[in-house]
Amino acid sequence: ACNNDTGAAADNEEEDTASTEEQSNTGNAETGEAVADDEATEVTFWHAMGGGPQKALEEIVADFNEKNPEINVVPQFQGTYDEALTKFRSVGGSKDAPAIVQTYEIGTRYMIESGFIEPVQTFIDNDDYDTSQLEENITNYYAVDGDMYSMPFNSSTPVLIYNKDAFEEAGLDAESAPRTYSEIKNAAEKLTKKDGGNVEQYGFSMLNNGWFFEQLVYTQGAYYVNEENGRSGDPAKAVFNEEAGKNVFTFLDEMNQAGSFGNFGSNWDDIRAAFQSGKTAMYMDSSAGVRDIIDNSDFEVGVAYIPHPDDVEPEGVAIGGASIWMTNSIDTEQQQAAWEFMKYLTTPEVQAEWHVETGYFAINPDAYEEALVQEEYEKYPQLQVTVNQLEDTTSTKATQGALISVFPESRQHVVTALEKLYQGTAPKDALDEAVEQTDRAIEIANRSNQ
Amino acid sequence: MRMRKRITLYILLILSSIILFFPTVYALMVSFMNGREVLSGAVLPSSFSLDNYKKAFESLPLLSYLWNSLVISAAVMAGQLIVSSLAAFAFVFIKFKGRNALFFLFISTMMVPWEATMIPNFVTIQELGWINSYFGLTVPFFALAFGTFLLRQHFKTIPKELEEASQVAGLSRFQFFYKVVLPVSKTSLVTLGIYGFLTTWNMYLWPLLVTNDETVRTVQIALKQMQTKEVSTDWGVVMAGVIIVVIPTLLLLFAGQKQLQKGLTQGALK
Amino acid sequence: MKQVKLDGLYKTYDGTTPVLSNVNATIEAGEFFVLVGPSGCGKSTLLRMIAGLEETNGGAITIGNKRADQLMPSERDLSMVFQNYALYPHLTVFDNIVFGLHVKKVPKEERKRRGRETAEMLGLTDYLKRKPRQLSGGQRQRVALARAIVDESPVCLMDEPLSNLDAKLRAHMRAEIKQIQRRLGLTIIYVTHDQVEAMTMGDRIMVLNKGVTQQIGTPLEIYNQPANPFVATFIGSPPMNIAEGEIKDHKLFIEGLGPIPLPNGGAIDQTHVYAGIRPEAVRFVHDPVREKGPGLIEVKNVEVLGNETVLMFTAAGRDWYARWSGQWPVKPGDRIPVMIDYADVALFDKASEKSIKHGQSPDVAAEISREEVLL
Amino acid sequence: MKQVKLDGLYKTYDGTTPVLSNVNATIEAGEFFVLVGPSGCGKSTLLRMIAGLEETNGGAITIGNKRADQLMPSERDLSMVFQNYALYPHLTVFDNIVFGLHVKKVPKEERKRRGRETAEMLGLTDYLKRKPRQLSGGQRQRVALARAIVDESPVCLMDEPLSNLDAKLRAHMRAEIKQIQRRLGLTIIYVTHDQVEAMTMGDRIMVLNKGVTQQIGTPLEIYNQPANPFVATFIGSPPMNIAEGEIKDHKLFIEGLGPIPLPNGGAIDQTHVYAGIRPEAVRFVHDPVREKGPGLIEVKNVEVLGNETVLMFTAAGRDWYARWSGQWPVKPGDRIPVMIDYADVALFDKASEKSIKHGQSPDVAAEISREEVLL
Amino acid sequence: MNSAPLTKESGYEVGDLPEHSEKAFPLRKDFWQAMLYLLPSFVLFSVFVFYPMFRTIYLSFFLTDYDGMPSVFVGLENYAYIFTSDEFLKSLRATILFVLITVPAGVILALFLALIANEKLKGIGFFRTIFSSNMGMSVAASSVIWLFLFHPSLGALNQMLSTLGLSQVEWLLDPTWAIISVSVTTIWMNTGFAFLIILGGLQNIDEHLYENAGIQGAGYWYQLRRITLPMLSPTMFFIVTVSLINAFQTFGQVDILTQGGPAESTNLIVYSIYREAFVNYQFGTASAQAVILFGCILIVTILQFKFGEKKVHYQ
Ligand SMILES: Nc1ncnc2c1ncn2[C@@H]1O[C@H](COP(=O)(O)OP(=O)(O)OP(=O)(O)O)[C@@H](O)[C@H]1O
Ligand SMILES: Nc1ncnc2c1ncn2[C@@H]1O[C@H](COP(=O)(O)OP(=O)(O)OP(=O)(O)O)[C@@H](O)[C@H]1O
Ligand SMILES: [Mg+2]
Ligand SMILES: [Mg+2]
Repeated sequence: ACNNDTGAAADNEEEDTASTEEQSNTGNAETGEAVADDEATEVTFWHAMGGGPQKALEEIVADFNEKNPEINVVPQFQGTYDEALTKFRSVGGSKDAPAIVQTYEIGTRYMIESGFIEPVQTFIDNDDYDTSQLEENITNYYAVDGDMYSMPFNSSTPVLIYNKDAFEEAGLDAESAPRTYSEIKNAAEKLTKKDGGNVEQYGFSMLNNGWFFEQLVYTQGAYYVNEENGRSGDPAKAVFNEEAGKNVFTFLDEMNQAGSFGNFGSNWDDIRAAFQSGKTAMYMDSSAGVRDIIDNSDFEVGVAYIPHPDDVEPEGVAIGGASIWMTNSIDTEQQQAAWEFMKYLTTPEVQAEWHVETGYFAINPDAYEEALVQEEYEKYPQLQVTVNQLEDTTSTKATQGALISVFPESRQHVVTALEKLYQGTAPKDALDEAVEQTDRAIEIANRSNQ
Repeated sequence: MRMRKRITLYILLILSSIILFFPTVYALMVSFMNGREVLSGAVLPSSFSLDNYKKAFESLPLLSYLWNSLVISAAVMAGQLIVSSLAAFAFVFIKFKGRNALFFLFISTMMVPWEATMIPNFVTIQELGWINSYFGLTVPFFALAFGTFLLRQHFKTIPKELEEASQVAGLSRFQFFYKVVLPVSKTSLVTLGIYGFLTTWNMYLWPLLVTNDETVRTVQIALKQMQTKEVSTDWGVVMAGVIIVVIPTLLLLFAGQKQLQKGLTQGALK
Repeated sequence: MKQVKLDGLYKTYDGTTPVLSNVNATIEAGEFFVLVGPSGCGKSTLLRMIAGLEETNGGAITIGNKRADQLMPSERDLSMVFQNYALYPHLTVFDNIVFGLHVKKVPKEERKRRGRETAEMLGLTDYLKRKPRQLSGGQRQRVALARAIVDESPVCLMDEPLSNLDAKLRAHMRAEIKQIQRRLGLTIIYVTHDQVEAMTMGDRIMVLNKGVTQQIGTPLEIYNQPANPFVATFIGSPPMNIAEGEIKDHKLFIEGLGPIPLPNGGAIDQTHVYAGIRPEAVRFVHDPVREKGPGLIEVKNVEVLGNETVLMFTAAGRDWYARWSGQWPVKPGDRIPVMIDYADVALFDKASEKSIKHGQSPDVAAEISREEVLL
Repeated sequence: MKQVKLDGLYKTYDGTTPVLSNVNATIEAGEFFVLVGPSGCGKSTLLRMIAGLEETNGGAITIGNKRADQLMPSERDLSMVFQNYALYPHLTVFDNIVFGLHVKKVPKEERKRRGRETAEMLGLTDYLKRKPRQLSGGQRQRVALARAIVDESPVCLMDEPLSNLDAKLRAHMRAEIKQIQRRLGLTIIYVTHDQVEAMTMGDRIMVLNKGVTQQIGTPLEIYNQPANPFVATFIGSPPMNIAEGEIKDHKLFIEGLGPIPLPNGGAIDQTHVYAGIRPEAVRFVHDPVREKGPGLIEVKNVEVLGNETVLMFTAAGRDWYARWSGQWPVKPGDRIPVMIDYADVALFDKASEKSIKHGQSPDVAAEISREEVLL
Repeated sequence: MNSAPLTKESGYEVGDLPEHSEKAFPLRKDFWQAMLYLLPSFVLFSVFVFYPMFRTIYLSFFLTDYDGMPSVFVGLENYAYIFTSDEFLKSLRATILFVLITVPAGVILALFLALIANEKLKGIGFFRTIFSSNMGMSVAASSVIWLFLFHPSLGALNQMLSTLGLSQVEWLLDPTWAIISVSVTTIWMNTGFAFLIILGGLQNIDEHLYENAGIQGAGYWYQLRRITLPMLSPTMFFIVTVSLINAFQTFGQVDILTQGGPAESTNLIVYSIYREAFVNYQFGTASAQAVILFGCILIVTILQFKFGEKKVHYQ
């Protein structure tokens, strides 16, 4: 535990020991404290936040516990989103289930259908909680048929990041970033520097991750799956191989053919390293990573909206990240305590802290007015761009994001399609295959979960 | 040994060491770098500051994680040594019907991918109430076909004469096992011990599944906890973590090495 | 003190060739029983069967009064010196020695004492802390011996336990083993290739050949009254000279030698025989003119052994030996007059190889009476 | 045909205790050189150093005319029979035998021929397809021997190569080895504990004790003129009887025996000596009244060896032996008149242990002239 | 006479002649004694391997719902599907390729290291520790390190190549190179262990055999071929078998280095199973894949035991 929350961490440890007697074998809880702890309602919180965000999260929890002595939230790291979800699937509905579980955005449909969770809408209604104070473009994602199933927590969107120094060197205007596909292509062309066979600097790059592809589709107002992105019913077919998807693939393919597109694989850190070391001049990243990039680059970093085809009016971006869910196999008392904690998380102060510490959006826009945030923006004016992009988003079924249960699998197929594209497969073939496989996954899921 | 052979050997040894050890050294170097250096592709850090190590220790209760890892690894190691050597002994020194078939059945357990059995096993552990306890982390690994196989191969090279001499001396089978077979097989036992310890030490997914909080969690989880995806990972800290985690295992290897160095069965008979 | 009884033992390794067949012997309690025979004749196999290390393919073994062939080796209560030592490589010399005592839960103090005593006796005191691989061959063999002796099991099997020791040490060991055996009344079955060991240590000797018992008897019986040419040539070094002979006209004819006259009344039914003459019975003729039955031999090879000389010559197409005391100044090629007394000749039936007549035992009783010896 | 020269060899295993010190010897090309000494005296170590298996801690080894101590074993061009055989467990007997030929790229046909011939010679023909595990001890030893012989390397080291064979086979092997050695002109360094082997095979013998050379000489030199009491007692079986003695009044006094008169002119400077008498020189007195210098001994132990008898008695507080031809009907407790001729006595200086006077060699020349022997 | 001792020597006798010295024991008693020694393993295997394995086989005939419970019985459909699925066939091919690269290369490398580290030299303990040190690196840690080394632009490997004036390699981005890169990482991670095992095996060989061979003039390579390898055969047999099995089950490094990409070129079966089960939550197909993988390994292992162990010389 870090210096300023050592006490809290120690508390957590002991409280947990006391509450899970049946498995406890450490037996080091001190009696005095244990009595006090017995009165506090325990809320286990499974999360997937490692590194810096974990630290920020634990500080917030510690503050909450201090302010609410009757509640004791215990944050427990459970690995990556996939791992956490796997584990939750195994214990869901049992006494081993936590009170709160954090799940990535694409697990939303699965969570809703799992039967292990309690929609937060119940508490919103009971409590007359005003959801309108939250960022609409975020809540939209987690609202299904108007009901909020989970509480948004860490949210991010993709942005275009570019090397201003390189722009100037290439004779481009560093202050007005390219926006349309042809602008990007032109800029990329100019930014590409070759030294014999080896490319020293690519013009444009994109992480091989389905998320960016989805965003490029959504911003064209197009859907990922039918039934209006799965928002108006159970989707049966993927549609991302239609016009919009093809646009994206063709866009990437053309640059790749031209040699101005740099492929740096599917690893977040790889592509960032490439950018920071000048191997690529533009790339798409998560808004949550922006500040670290600025910190770690020794050139001027520009942040801009994501690209769109020349003839399409961009609708903005859909949210990424994760939300937190209330489970249904715990006491109502615990649920209530969990709800208290969720509410606490949405307060502007907390969100300001969270936003500044991690780079994730504040789900409560009021947070942006906090002095803490304002100071940060002065230091990193680029951060403002990420917020603006989200706020500028037109809320449609497209930018709400797709809602399918087999999203993780589908993303893999998209990644494979991208990789094949870069290896020379025709855009249409690559896309069609991914769609076909997604369709099959949806079909199997539907068959097996009647 | 002649000079030329000696020099050739040293050259080979040193070259191999450099190639093999480079990644580890590189990790050590990275552990001294700050984020910017790491991502700029430097090989040598600008300064050997211990900041990353401090951060690694600050951000997580590494010591308690290390302790857990130690306890669990040692327990698994002991369990495996006992269970595997008993089984291997039976396969080599007791003749019974169906011995080969049974041995193959044992071997077949190695072919079952662990990933395929993980969920049912998780459920089993859950039903045993062993979630978040040392039991859940250790007991499933006590039986090890691999270890049985390894020891069987070694036991088979033990000269028959030793068994005979022991029988004549009046040793019971079990006495022969622990008074002769085990001491004579020290090399293999040490190897297996190291293997058991390290694989347990390096386990990640299973401990993550069956533990909920830091009371019994292991260092590998801590390592993973230092990494992030959307937000930049602080590689310097991660590598510092890697180094911290690797040091105990290297020490173990070194100690085991000393044991292994004493080649044993030579000159056993005449 | 236990009797060991072997009853029609049969053994084969490959299912067809017998390694031992129909071995019968009763080794009395407290007896020192020596097993000799050519290399590969089945001596070790027999010991290993008695110890229970090889299964018997037929016959029965009784130890004490208990049928033993189905017992585990550890239940037979015996100790063994292995031909190849089989020391425990991981234990020190001392621990190797007391290993069996440990098993028998002998108290620590006694274990120490007995271990030290035995080591002392075998000259191993300086090496107690070493591991077997740091010992010389003879030292290892002594450890193996110590391990068997210290046990004081009523039955002890020893497979060539002294083969790697020098003559002096070997003589010492012979005496020690005999003494322990007498003191503790051990039943010892002892395999050796050493004639001296066989002759001096054994109460009885059993001669094996190709897994078949040739003769069982006291050392002097075996030496003086060998049952067949095999035994005759196997015991005694250099071996008894053997050749085909013919008995005609009251004379024994052996090719290459002059006829040997039979004494009066010494008629023999068979005409075709094997004649055996011990090398010491091929006597030098001091005065060839006066003495009877001289023959002339051409020396092929001479071995001067210090206190005796062995000459090799050819008779009946075979190598024959003569052995005389002292160092003789003879060279290959020399021709020497010798004589053979019919009384010294052993005769075996040519067909059955059974003994017909024993050679006169080279005892000095003929020359010197017991009374004359004692003062 | 290669000479082997050892020059001030020194060896220690633990850095302090020397196992060999200052060993010097020149083994001539084609010589049969025998190495004897008590168990653990360093014989195997010396062979292993010559072979290059142990490093030398001092001194030099020259093989042929080449300094060898820095050469690898494979460059020394020699063959070796190991005391513990060191057979390849994974190869058949035949493959074990021809392993070296394989290495030397001898053509297949020749390999086969030579392998078979050697196996034939050592009586291994029936076992060629077996693995070492399936052989008896003696058979294994013969495989080890065959492996060294078949190589025909100019220098051959043999570490007790016949210790596990029976007397008959051993005699046969002795002859075979000598014959091969002569035919191929091999230089052989041969370790043995067998007196007969040492006396009959060796051109010269080297006696080692505790790593120190005691004497080098022909077998008869060693036997007849031992350099010190150690050699005197080590060679000859039973060993030479040794006791402290005092020379006074022209007589040699040994406790427990009657005084032995010195002949005229046999004056000796020293008074305190070790006196050594070979067991065969302790002669039985046929007619105690007539013969001079009789003593009376009390027999402690009797060993009848077939063609000779060894009596043990006590003199000067030590075990003494008398060895007489034939089987004597003597029993422990008997008292027997004996005499010792001063001519047979060897004397050693008590302080330096150096030889003062050799015993008369038991050659028969005194009695029987060479002319008399030859016809 | 000839055949009987020979089969006995082959070691893996399946009920031919009784091994001598063992049959002296009453067999029935032996059986129960053996069971006693095997009991702990048995209980644990039953609970943690056999039971899950049967469950896996069972599940392979079903579609599973969100809880991973079997919901629709589909018979062999899962099998039919994966065998017609391009993806699975690709991953099967990748797995086989991966096994063919890593097993021989890894074993030979480890053998080489063990051989040079088995010499009696000053400071050899240091080298031995270095050679076995990769054992101490967890899959996650080593993969992360290699990820850096393979980095397309910054990785030490590519930097080295450019210093040498060679064109850079897209280690993890080019499908052909990716499998090689993953293999290299795997070999690196596994050599430490194989090295230790082989070194142990080498040290068990009686030194006298080398001494004798040396005297007979056998050079290094000859000794290696005729003594070391045959005497090492039990160890090599073990390490090859285990490497085969492990190679078939490689997972961690793929997860971190390539996530099965690019273009599924490194989508080894276990990774594919993992993804199918833990990300896609298709236990049915995952189980079917696991069963097929099990079958593959089983066949390879049986072949290995049948033909491989024949060449093994136990003492
Ligand atoms: N590896 C070793 N380490 C320490 N001491 C040893 C080692 N090998 C032998 N020795 C000691 O060195 C001495 C000489 O041993 P060596 O084997 O040369 O004796 P040896 O003359 O061949 O005896 P033997 O006739 O019993 O075979 C012995 O005392 C032995 O204990
Ligand atoms: N495991 C085995 N398999 C097959 N044959 C064997 C086996 N062990 C021994 N033999 C054979 O059985 C015969 C008897 O062997 P044994 O060891 O009893 O001989 P031995 O009399 O002790 O000979 P030595 O004096 O040479 O030690 C030999 O011919 C030997 O080759
Ligand atoms: Mg034998
Ligand atoms: Mg020796």
